[in-house]
Formats: sequence, C-alpha cells, structure tokens
Amino acid sequence: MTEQAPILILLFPFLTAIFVALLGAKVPAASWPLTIASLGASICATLTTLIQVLENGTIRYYVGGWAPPFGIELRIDGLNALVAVTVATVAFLGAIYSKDRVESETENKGPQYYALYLLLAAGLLGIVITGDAFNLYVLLEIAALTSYALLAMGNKRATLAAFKYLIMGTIGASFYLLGVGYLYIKTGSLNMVDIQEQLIANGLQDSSTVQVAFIMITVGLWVKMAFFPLHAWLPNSYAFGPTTSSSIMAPLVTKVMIYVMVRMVLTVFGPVYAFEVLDWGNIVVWLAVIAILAGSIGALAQKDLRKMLTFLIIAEVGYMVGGVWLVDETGMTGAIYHIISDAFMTLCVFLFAGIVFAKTGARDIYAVDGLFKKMPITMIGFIVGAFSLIGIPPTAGFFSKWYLIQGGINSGNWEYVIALLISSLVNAVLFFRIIEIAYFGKKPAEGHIHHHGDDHTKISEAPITQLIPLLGTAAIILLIGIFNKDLVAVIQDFLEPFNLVAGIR
Amino acid sequence: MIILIFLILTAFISLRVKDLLSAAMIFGVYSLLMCLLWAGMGAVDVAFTEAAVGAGVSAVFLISTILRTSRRSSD
Amino acid sequence: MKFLGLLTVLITGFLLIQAERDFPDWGDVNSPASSYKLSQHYITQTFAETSVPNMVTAVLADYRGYDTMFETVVIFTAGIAIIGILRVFGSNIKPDHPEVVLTKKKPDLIVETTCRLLIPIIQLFALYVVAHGHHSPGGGFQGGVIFGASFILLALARDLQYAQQWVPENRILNLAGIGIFIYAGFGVASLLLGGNFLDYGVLTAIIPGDVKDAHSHSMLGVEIGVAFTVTAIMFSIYSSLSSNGHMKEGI
Amino acid sequence: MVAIEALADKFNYWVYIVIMMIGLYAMVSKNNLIKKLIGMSVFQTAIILFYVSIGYKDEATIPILYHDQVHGAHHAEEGDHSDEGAHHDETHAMEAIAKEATHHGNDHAVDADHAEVDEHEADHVIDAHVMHNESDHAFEAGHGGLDIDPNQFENPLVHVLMLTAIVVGVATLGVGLAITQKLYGEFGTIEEHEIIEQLRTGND
Amino acid sequence: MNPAITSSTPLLACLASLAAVLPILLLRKSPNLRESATFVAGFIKFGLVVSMLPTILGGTQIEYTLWQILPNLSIAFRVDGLGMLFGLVASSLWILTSLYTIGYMRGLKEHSQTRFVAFFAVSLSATIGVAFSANLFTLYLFYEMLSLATYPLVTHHQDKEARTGGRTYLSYLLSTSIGFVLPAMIFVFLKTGSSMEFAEGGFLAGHVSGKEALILLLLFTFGFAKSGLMPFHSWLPAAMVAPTPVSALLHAVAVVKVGVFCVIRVFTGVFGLEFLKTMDIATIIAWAAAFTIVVSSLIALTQDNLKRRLAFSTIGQLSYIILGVALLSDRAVIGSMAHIAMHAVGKITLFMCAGAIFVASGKKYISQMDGLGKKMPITFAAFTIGSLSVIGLPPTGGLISKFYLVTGAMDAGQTALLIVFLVSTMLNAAYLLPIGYRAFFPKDPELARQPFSWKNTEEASLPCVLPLCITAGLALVLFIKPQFLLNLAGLMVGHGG
Repeated sequence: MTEQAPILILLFPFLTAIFVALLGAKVPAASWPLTIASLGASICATLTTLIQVLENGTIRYYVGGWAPPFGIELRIDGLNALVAVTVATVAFLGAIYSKDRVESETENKGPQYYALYLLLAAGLLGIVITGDAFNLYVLLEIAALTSYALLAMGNKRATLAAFKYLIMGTIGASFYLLGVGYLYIKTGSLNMVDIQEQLIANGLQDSSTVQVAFIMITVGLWVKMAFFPLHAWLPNSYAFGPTTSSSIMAPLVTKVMIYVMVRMVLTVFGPVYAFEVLDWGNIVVWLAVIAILAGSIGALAQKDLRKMLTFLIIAEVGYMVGGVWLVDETGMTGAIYHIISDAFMTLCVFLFAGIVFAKTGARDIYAVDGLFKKMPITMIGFIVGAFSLIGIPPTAGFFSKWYLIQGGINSGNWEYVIALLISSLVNAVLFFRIIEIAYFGKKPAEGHIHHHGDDHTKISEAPITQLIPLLGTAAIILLIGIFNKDLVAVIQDFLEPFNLVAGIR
Repeated sequence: MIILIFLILTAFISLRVKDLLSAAMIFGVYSLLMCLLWAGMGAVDVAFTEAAVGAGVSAVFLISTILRTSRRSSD
Repeated sequence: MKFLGLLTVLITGFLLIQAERDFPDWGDVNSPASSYKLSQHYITQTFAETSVPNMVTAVLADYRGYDTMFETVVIFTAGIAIIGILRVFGSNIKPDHPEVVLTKKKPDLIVETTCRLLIPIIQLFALYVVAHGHHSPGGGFQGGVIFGASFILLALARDLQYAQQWVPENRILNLAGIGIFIYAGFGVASLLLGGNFLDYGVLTAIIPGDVKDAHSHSMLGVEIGVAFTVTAIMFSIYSSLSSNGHMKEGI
Repeated sequence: MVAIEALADKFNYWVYIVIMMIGLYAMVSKNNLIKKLIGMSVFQTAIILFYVSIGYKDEATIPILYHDQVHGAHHAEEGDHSDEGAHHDETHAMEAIAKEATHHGNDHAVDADHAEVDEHEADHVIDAHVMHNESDHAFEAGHGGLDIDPNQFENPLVHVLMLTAIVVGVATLGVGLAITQKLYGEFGTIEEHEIIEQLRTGND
Repeated sequence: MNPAITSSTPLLACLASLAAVLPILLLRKSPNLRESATFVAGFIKFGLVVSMLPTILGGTQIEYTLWQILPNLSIAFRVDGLGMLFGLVASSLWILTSLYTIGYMRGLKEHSQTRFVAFFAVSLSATIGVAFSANLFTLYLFYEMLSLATYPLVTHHQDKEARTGGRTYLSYLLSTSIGFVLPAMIFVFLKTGSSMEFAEGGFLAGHVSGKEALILLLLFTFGFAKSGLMPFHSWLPAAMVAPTPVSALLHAVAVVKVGVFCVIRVFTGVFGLEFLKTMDIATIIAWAAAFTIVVSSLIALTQDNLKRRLAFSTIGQLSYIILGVALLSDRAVIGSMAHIAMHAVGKITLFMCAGAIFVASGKKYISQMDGLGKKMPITFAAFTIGSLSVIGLPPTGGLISKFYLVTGAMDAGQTALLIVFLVSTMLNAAYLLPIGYRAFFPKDPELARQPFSWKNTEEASLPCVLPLCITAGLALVLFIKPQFLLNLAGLMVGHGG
C-alpha cells in the first residue's frame, strides 16, 4: 500500500470528515476520537511519503491512472512532502486542543466543527500535494469555505471579519483562477510541470499575457496569505474567531499559501522567468520590508493578545515573501524552512492564547497576569514559542532567521536584513512584555477592567488535552531547531536543480 | 453581440438598483443571458448548469436571504 | 472606499487589458489551448478510451475525476458550513428580528395543483439529465440541482415544513454524505483492486464488460453520487437560508 | 466599422473585462453585504465567460459526438468503418489528417513515459495502447478519413473546469449569504458601515 | 596551531551545573539538601575544570564537537589558555558565591530561593559554555542563554524596581546581540564560508575589506554589550536591583566578564591581532574604552549607593580589559586577560562586602557607612583589600595586571592612553578608598570616639563572611603567585608568558 500513500494523506481526513458530519448528529461524542484518529493516520501517510521521497526522489501519482497532462497528478517532492508533514502535524495538534473548547466556543456545533476542521485539513493537504494548477484552485476553495465557516462560528466581530475574508478570499482565489486561465490560453495545459515545459518550448518569455498571469497569481496568493497591504481580513478574523479555529488557521492557511507561491514561482513559472525575465526582486523585497515593519508596528499597538499575534503573522508573511524574492538559494531555503518553523511557532503561541482565554476569559495581554505561578508548565510551552518568534537559539525561529539573514546579505538586500532584525527586536519587546506581566503578577496601574476579577486566584494548570499539544509543539520547535541541518538538507536537495543565483551580487 | 451588451447592462443595473429584490431578479436575468451566451458558444453543459444554478438556485438563495433580512440598500 | 474600489478596478483593468493584447483571436483553432495535445486528446480519444460520447462528462468524471470529487466536496462543505454558521439547534431559538414579518401561507389552489403536476415531471427530467449525461448535456450536477430545485419548489409552494416531511434534515445530510461515499467508493474500490485512486480501468474485476465499459459505468456511478450530494445540499442550503437556521418556517 | 471589426475579434475578451471590473468594484466599494455578494457572483461569472471563450472555436460544435460518429467508431473497432464527416471539404480533412498523425505520435510518447514511471499501472497502459493501435489501424487502413477532427468540436476541458467554477461560485454565495444572515441577526442591518459603526460605539 | 586532544571534559564541565538543576528542583522542599546539591555540582565542575589545567598549561588544547547544527557549523568546545583562565575563575568563584548565597538569602529570608539557585546554576553553565566555545556560533549560543537565564535572577524581587531594571537589562542585552552580533556573525560566516572556529591569529584576514572589517569590529565590540562599553552600559547599573549574590557573581564575574571575554575572543580569535594591526582599526575601540574608563570613573565618584558605585567602577574596569586588547601589543593583551581574573577576585570581594553590609546592617548608601568598620571589621578589611586590588595597588593581584596593561600601552606607543590609565587609577582610588577609610575613621567625632571592641561587632553570618575573606585572601595570593595566570594568558599570544 505504500505506493498509495500520497492519496491516503488526503483520503483519511476527507472521508472521516463526511463520516463525522453524518454520525455527529447521532453520536456527537464520537467526533473527536475520529478526528484524532484520521489525522494521526494522515500523519503516518505523510511520513511514509516523505520517506519514499527521500529514498526514491519525486513521487508522481496519477489519479485515475491517466498520465499527465491528461489526468491529474499528485506530484510530491522534498518541498511538499515536508510541508505536508507539517500541515498534518499541526492539524493533529490543533485537533487535540479543540476537545475541551469546541462546545463552549461554537455553540454546541461540535460535529460540524470537526467536519469542517477535517475538511480544512484535507483541503490544505490537497493543495500541498497536488501537481495540477486547476485542482489547486478547487482545493483552495474547499480550504477557504471551511475557513469562513470556522471563523463565522465565533463572536460578532469574527462574523464580520469572516465576511470580509470571504470577499477578499474570493478575490484572491479568482485572481488565481484568472491567472491559471491566462496560462492555459497560452500553453493549453494545466499540469504545473507541463505548463513550464510549454512556456519554455513556446518561447513565451515576453508574452504580456504570461506576465499578467504571473501578477494575477502572485497577487491572488498575496491576498490569501495576507501580505501587507492586502492583509485587512486577517487580524480581526483570527483574533475573534473561536480559539480552536484560529489555532489551526493561523499556523496553516497563510503558510500553505506561501508554499503555493513558492511552488508557482519555482515549478510553474520557473526561477529563470520569475526572477530574471521579470526582474522585480527588489520591488517585492521592499514590499516585504514594508510588510515586516507594518506588521511589527501593528503588533506593538495591540493590547489584545491574539490580535497582537495576528499582526506578527503579517510580519512573518513578509519574512517569507521577502525570502523567496531574495533570489538566493540560502534565502529561499530560509523561506521554506520558515514555512515549517513558523507553522509550529504560530501554533504554539495561538494555543497559549487559547489556553489563557479559556482559563481567564480575558483577551487582553494583562490576562496572563501572574501565570508563571499558576500555570508554570503552560508558560514553559509558551516561552519556547515566544523565544522562537524572537529568534533565540536553539529554537527553530533562530535558524530560519539565520538562513534568511544570510540570504539577505548574500543577495545584498540590506534593507531586508535590517527589517528582520528590527522585527526580531519588536518581537522581543512584545513577548517580554507578556513574560514580564506573567512573571511579576502585577495588575496594571491604570485600573484596567478585568472581566474575571476575583476568580483569578482559582486559575490552575490547563487540562491535559491543552497541555499536550502546547508542549508537543514546543518540543517540535526545539527539535526542528536542533535538527535543522537535516531539514535544510532536504530543502537544499529540492532547490538544487533550480540553480538559483548564489553568491554575493 | 446584443447579448453581450445586455449582459453588461444587466450586471450594471443589478448593482445600481437600490431595491435588493429587484437586484436579485436582475441578477437572475443576467445569469440567464450568460447562459444563453455560453450555449451560443457551444458550452452546453456549462450553460445548462448556469441555467439551473445561476438563474435558478442562486437567485432563490438571494431572495430567501433578502426576505430574511432587509430589502433596502443604501447603494 | 469608493476611491479604493476605483483604484483597484483601474489597476486590475489595466493589467487585464495588457494581458489581452497577447491573446490569440477569439475562436482561433490554432490557439495553444485548442491545438495543444491536451484538449485534442480529450476530443479525439475520449470515446475510444471511455466509450462516452459526451466529452465533457468523460473529462469531468474520469480524466479529471479527482477535481470533480472535490467539487462535490465543495458543495458538501458549503452545506455543512451553512449549518455550522446559521443552524440553531434545539430550544435555543432567538425570536426573529422584528422587521422580518412572515405571514403564514394560505394554501393556494392554483399554485398547489400546478406544483403537484410539475414536480414529478421536474424530478423525472432530473433523473433523465443524470442518467443521460453520457450522451447529451447534463450529468450529476445539473440533474442534482434540478432535483434539489424540485424540493425547493415544493417548499415555496407549500411551506418548508411540508417539504421537510418528505426530506427531513437528517435524511438530507445522510443523502449528501452517501453521495460522496459513492464517489469516493469508486476511488477506494480501485485502490483496493490494485489501481490508483479513481482508476476505473481496474474495476473490470467487478463491473462486467471491458475496460471502456468499466470507465463508462463507473462514470455513471459517480455522477449518481454527485447528484445525490447536490440534490441534498441544495435543499439543505435553501432550508437553512430561508428559515434563518431554525428549520421551522420558510419564506 | 473597421474599429468595431477589430474589436469584434476579441469582443468577448473585452466584455469579460468590463463585467469583471463591475463585479470587482461592487465587491470592494459597495456597502451592502448582499450587493457585495451579487458583485462577487458577477465577478466569478465573468471569469467563467473568459474561460468559455478560450474554448470557443470558429465553426466548431458542442463537444458531444454525433450519433453516426459514435456509430462509426464502434464500427472502426470491429473493422467496419463507415465513411463519415462528409460535411468537411477535402483540404480541411487533409490538414486534419496530418495533424492527427503527429498527435498520435505524441500520445505514444507520453504513454511510454507513463509506463516507465509508474510500473504498477502497466496493465492499464497496455490497454490504452491497444486502443490507440486499433484507432491507428483504422486510420492507416484508410477507411475514408478520421474518427474525429479535433477542430470540429469545442474544447471540452474548459467546460469541465467551468462547471467546477460555477459550483464553487454557488457554494461561496451560499456561505456568504449565511454569514450575512448571521450578521443581520447580530446587528440588525446588512450595511457594512452601520455594522462597523455599531462595533465602534458598542462596548464589545 | 596548537596540538589538541579530543575529550568530553569541557562538555561535562559545562553541563555539570545544568545537571544540578534537576536535583535542585526536586529537593526544593529541603533547603539544606538543595544547597548541598549545588555544592556537589560546584565541586564537580571545578574539579573538571582543574583537571584540564595541566594539559592546557602544557600547551595542548582540548576539543570536543557536540553536534553539527548547521551546514558547516557545529556546537563545539575547545579549551585554550584564555578559556581555561576564565573557566577557572568562574567555576571557583561559583562555589564561594554559593556559600555566600546561603548566608545572604537565608539572612534576608528571600522568597523563591529554589528558582534562584536553579537559574544560578543555569547561568554558570552558560558562562562555562562561553569560556569553552570553539567557535563564534557556540559562543553566541551560550551568550544568549546567559542573558536569558540571568533575567529571573536580576528581577528576583519581582517588584516595580526589579521590573524596570530587568526591562533595561534585557532590552540592552538582547537588542545588541540580535541587532549587532547576529548580523555581524552571519556576515562573517558568509564571507569566510568557514566554520568560524577561533584560530590563533584569527580567520578573517584576507576575507574582508578594510571598511567591512571596521564595521564588523564595531558591531562585535558594541554588540557584546555585556562588556559595558559606553554607550551600551546602562544595563549594568540597572541590573543592580538584583540580590547581591547575583551582582557579585554575575556582575563582577560571569556576565560582564563574558562580555569582555567575547570581545577578547573576537579580537584574538576572529580578527587576529596581526590583522588588526595592519588594518589599523582598533584605535577607535581603544578610544571608546578610554572614554568609558574616565567617564564611568567620574560617575562612580558621584554615586552614593554602594552597589551603584561598584557597578560604575565595574564599567570602568571592564574597559581596561577592552582597552588592553585594543592596544594590540602582546603585553597589553596578557594584561587584559589577567585582569579578567584579578578584577573578578577584587570586585567580587567588594560586592560580597556590600551584600554583607546590607544583610548585617540594612545599609545601602555610602553616606550611612560612617564608622561601620568598627561594627564589621572583617568585612571592611576585606573591602579595603578588594579596593586595593581593583585600584591596582600592592599587595594585591590587581597590580600585576595593571602593570602589564601599562607596559603594554608603552609598547604600543600610546602615550595618551597611558595617561588615561594613570588618571583613572587616581579616580579609582578616589572613589573606592574613602569608603573603607571612612568606615574605620568616621568624620563624625561621636562615632570616631567609640572604642573598638570585638564584642561590639555585628558581622553577617558565617556563610556570608567566609567567602569574602577567601576572595580577599585570593587577591593577596594572586599578587604573590600570578605566574600560572600569566602563563595561561601567554598561551594566547604565542609564548609562555
């Protein structure tokens, strides 16, 4: 069965989702174990695939037995095997966390929640493993629809934000679709690899249609990943949606979109076209710099814990977009490595925010007041995530910054390096502010109104279903930090054939 | 050609008109025109689907929401 | 906001016009999209490989069957999503917003009779559209939507609760799920028989006939699955939207 | 008139841009949520129009084989191919023959790749081969022309894609409407600025 | 290249205190057992460090590669003369400070002692890690670890003052290390493509242009802000909110010395003295250090809070060390390295005295200490010895290192800087000596007339007083037997001292 592993990655969560939706009406209690089991199985499938890729190189799985370009193929190489493992693992951890929170945060719609959750996971996994540009669009829409619903289950603000997200997300996806249409009109193909072959074979380097296709796809994905000026939908939706929803969406949705962008740049258009024919690297890096700074400044201005974290996501998106456009192998490595590490870092801090919200019922950063005493284990988990976002060794975040900065220096994009450093410092300020509040246990002098008041003293350690994912994530952050060499070796193997410009300009 | 011009007109009007119920109806007309256009271009399956989905079900969804919420629109 | 919208539109429009300069002429048979082996293969080989004359059906359900499965899932997702967003379970019913005044429908003889006559015909036609999708325009989606529309018509003509007597909420969801299970079932069956996912060719082991027939029959099967799901979800969405999630009374 | 002629070559392509921009403008700048959603649908249909336009070919018909073609193809397998496609003029058919021949060559190449890459599908590939050989055989035997002329039919692929896009569109519309209803239940209005105003003044 | 052997002793020495964290946490219910765990770890650590001493003195280095964490980059340990010197100082003083901690913390009945002791142990691991790092990357790793591990120590009181102090502390240290050192390190990594192993004579020569070298040097020197070079010095006075054992060990020995240690490493191991000489870029650092020395001494004069005065004194003394290496002459560099040890011993004595005074009398301000020498004669005697050592007067070890520094300045032909040395020595004397003097010979005739009697003494408890006596004794011993320190330092500049 191992040669069927690629499709099983998807089938487990996807079929279970439908099963959960049907069974949920009668046996709601079965939803959670089924979710966990299917995501666990999916992790196994992704790992099997990863091992196969490492052993035998790229896997091409022809769905329906039709050879591409006639049929749809799942094309798994080092890059998406890694991302798939990440997606499955994050989804798994997030699902464990959901157990105690779903009922209270989604108005007793547990089964629907889990069904949508699994469909989101399936959609994201599908996006990651597919090798067909149009198939990607369909899965993009599955992921998007589930996201809208998962967010709209939250409070008033989240509902409005979900609507905004729906509009923006549809614009983004439609731009993508239009871009694929332009590629199709010029090449006649939908298979990613085949598109690139046709682009080269037909000499379409100068075609304005292909250029616009590139812009449309990139901008569409930027909308979906909340790249700075196009980020308006993100902060409120992740900050006010159910914590369970944001704990899977915040780490995964933007990261998967970045993966798609990398895929488009490298596999569909090819680095030569994306970076040399269209020499926009510097402009995009500047945009990324603005995004990083804007995200950091936005985060500084927030008093709401989760909203602050959402602005950090925007800054991190800037990291990765910039990293891709540094046009440097190390920078690209850093960007891809950051996709993985950032997924776990974001998961870690969002889980923490969720736990704090669950325990105190408060959203602002003063909710962590004195938590070091009351929930030391939770805080340890959080500190690992926070350190990683700041970039303190040996957490994963440090190493992604290491590669990204290296790429920035290598390609001479000093503005990017400086922006990264500033953002690290801002992260340090942000997280030490939280750590300080948690450590000193002082109420703010201004007499800030707390929703919780006296029951503060009753707060104790989080339940085990919330601790396991938090600590698991923290452990993974450390592990992928310490073993980053192996991870990076896989990424560099993947990048090698693209022959990205290396060396100092 | 005529269809195309009408298409632009209906799209424009459905977004201009202040009464949402009329907007939904005109949107249905727009979909139907679109469906005719596609049928003319030989895309029968697409036209068929659009006739059932765009002009039929979408319009019904819109109308049921409008009746459940509010008919007026500020723009 | 207006300014922003205008700006977006201008920039995007400019880009699209730029792109359009390089398009092949409309209807040009030599454009890459038409002359590339991909579409030509579908046109010339479909019948030989699947014995389905309607290329759209064949491409939809076979060559790109994976897409279509997820297309069905999109519909299903929408159904679940809308239930997740709107549905109010049990006694936790908030009063309707006062602005929404819904009058209880009086039975109307003309409407009712017309519907009584029309609905079976519509449903029959829907079945025909599903079943005859191999040879004429149509297929699971179109048929499913029409079938779903017949229930919507029923709900409009009488009221939602009446229609729900025929298709209660739970049964509707089960139907939708079964539809996807049918679709995926063909895929899983081909997995189990040693082929790739959705590789209908290997189903000759359980479907009589040669490889082409296996393709053709499996396509019919998945189209039926699609029809199930689409029927169910269309009506489910309608019931949720028209009753504001209470499933009590429609519009 | 000349200008219109020039326009007409790509007229569909112009119209889709206009419609799309109308939809996009509505999505970005309308205040009413339902208006936004209608704009979204218009926007998506415009893209569908674009795709369908790609698939259009002059003098081609709907992508469903006629009965006699089907019939003919059946016969081809049995070695009894009837003469069809009489409505084509001679030169056209010749061109098509040439094209078809190269095209078949391509197919084999691809299938050979296929066999190499994915061995466990070998059975299936061989089946496909057999079928190709049969049709080639029919063609080489010169039973009065081709099975199918690719230029005779619209491109079916874009139709398939657009079926999917329509379905996605209606699904998104449905979810959007559901969110609108929920917002109306919470705020009592479906005007975006009024909702934002409520959030700002409200003590949420 | 020196001969080297592979052994895991450096790693074990580094981990010894880290491993102690677990028993410390487990034994939190019984303070005595907990403290003994610390001592056991301390002695093991010291033993391990000492066990390597003969090998190092013999001119052989000890290497150990733990883990290759990045392509071409490993976490690796290497013990050489400088590392040995610093490791010796840190590990020996830890034992004494642990003893002192018991007296101080219990004397004041501080809260959360377990946390305190545990983080203390972690900090020590980081310090030894820095001392034994084989490359720039490992150095950076432990440097960051030290910054973070000391944060809970600095903010131990968890009050408003501690919060502000801790905030300054971390913001200075983290912003400089992330903002300056990290990019500089990555740049070096990119330019050389090497594993950034410290090498005798540096590894940067030939890889960078003059301008780049200057920028890198500035980034590194100011980036290691633990060295307290102005203008990045404010964290040090701010960190004085910490309990005194922390100030004593960390801010006289571990943290600040890690800063200057890193600077020395960068000068000797990364750039190489020869390279710096040819580039002629170290002068600017020398002047920055000279400026810091004078200004901080002047500020110290104005401080009334004893710990703050000592803090500014530390800033000045650290800059001696930096100035020493920046002079680039062999003798000055040896002086610098020796000064790490000499100043550590002297300054820790002073801090311990300050703590002992606070424990016994609750007095923090110098103006309150008039005549206190009669109540705490031992403490103030030790204080005086410490002062002498810091100033660089006989019969203390401070003289030796100052001597080398001054002669080194002469070698380098920097007369102006020589004057700085001399002036600052005066200033040192001016701000340190009066404290001891006034304690024994108060201005107030009332106090002066009080007769001295051993019976009237109110010394702090034994665990408080004993360590400071030992360190004061050490300061004296180092005057007589400085040779092995000088030998260790000499190893770094290519001859046996």
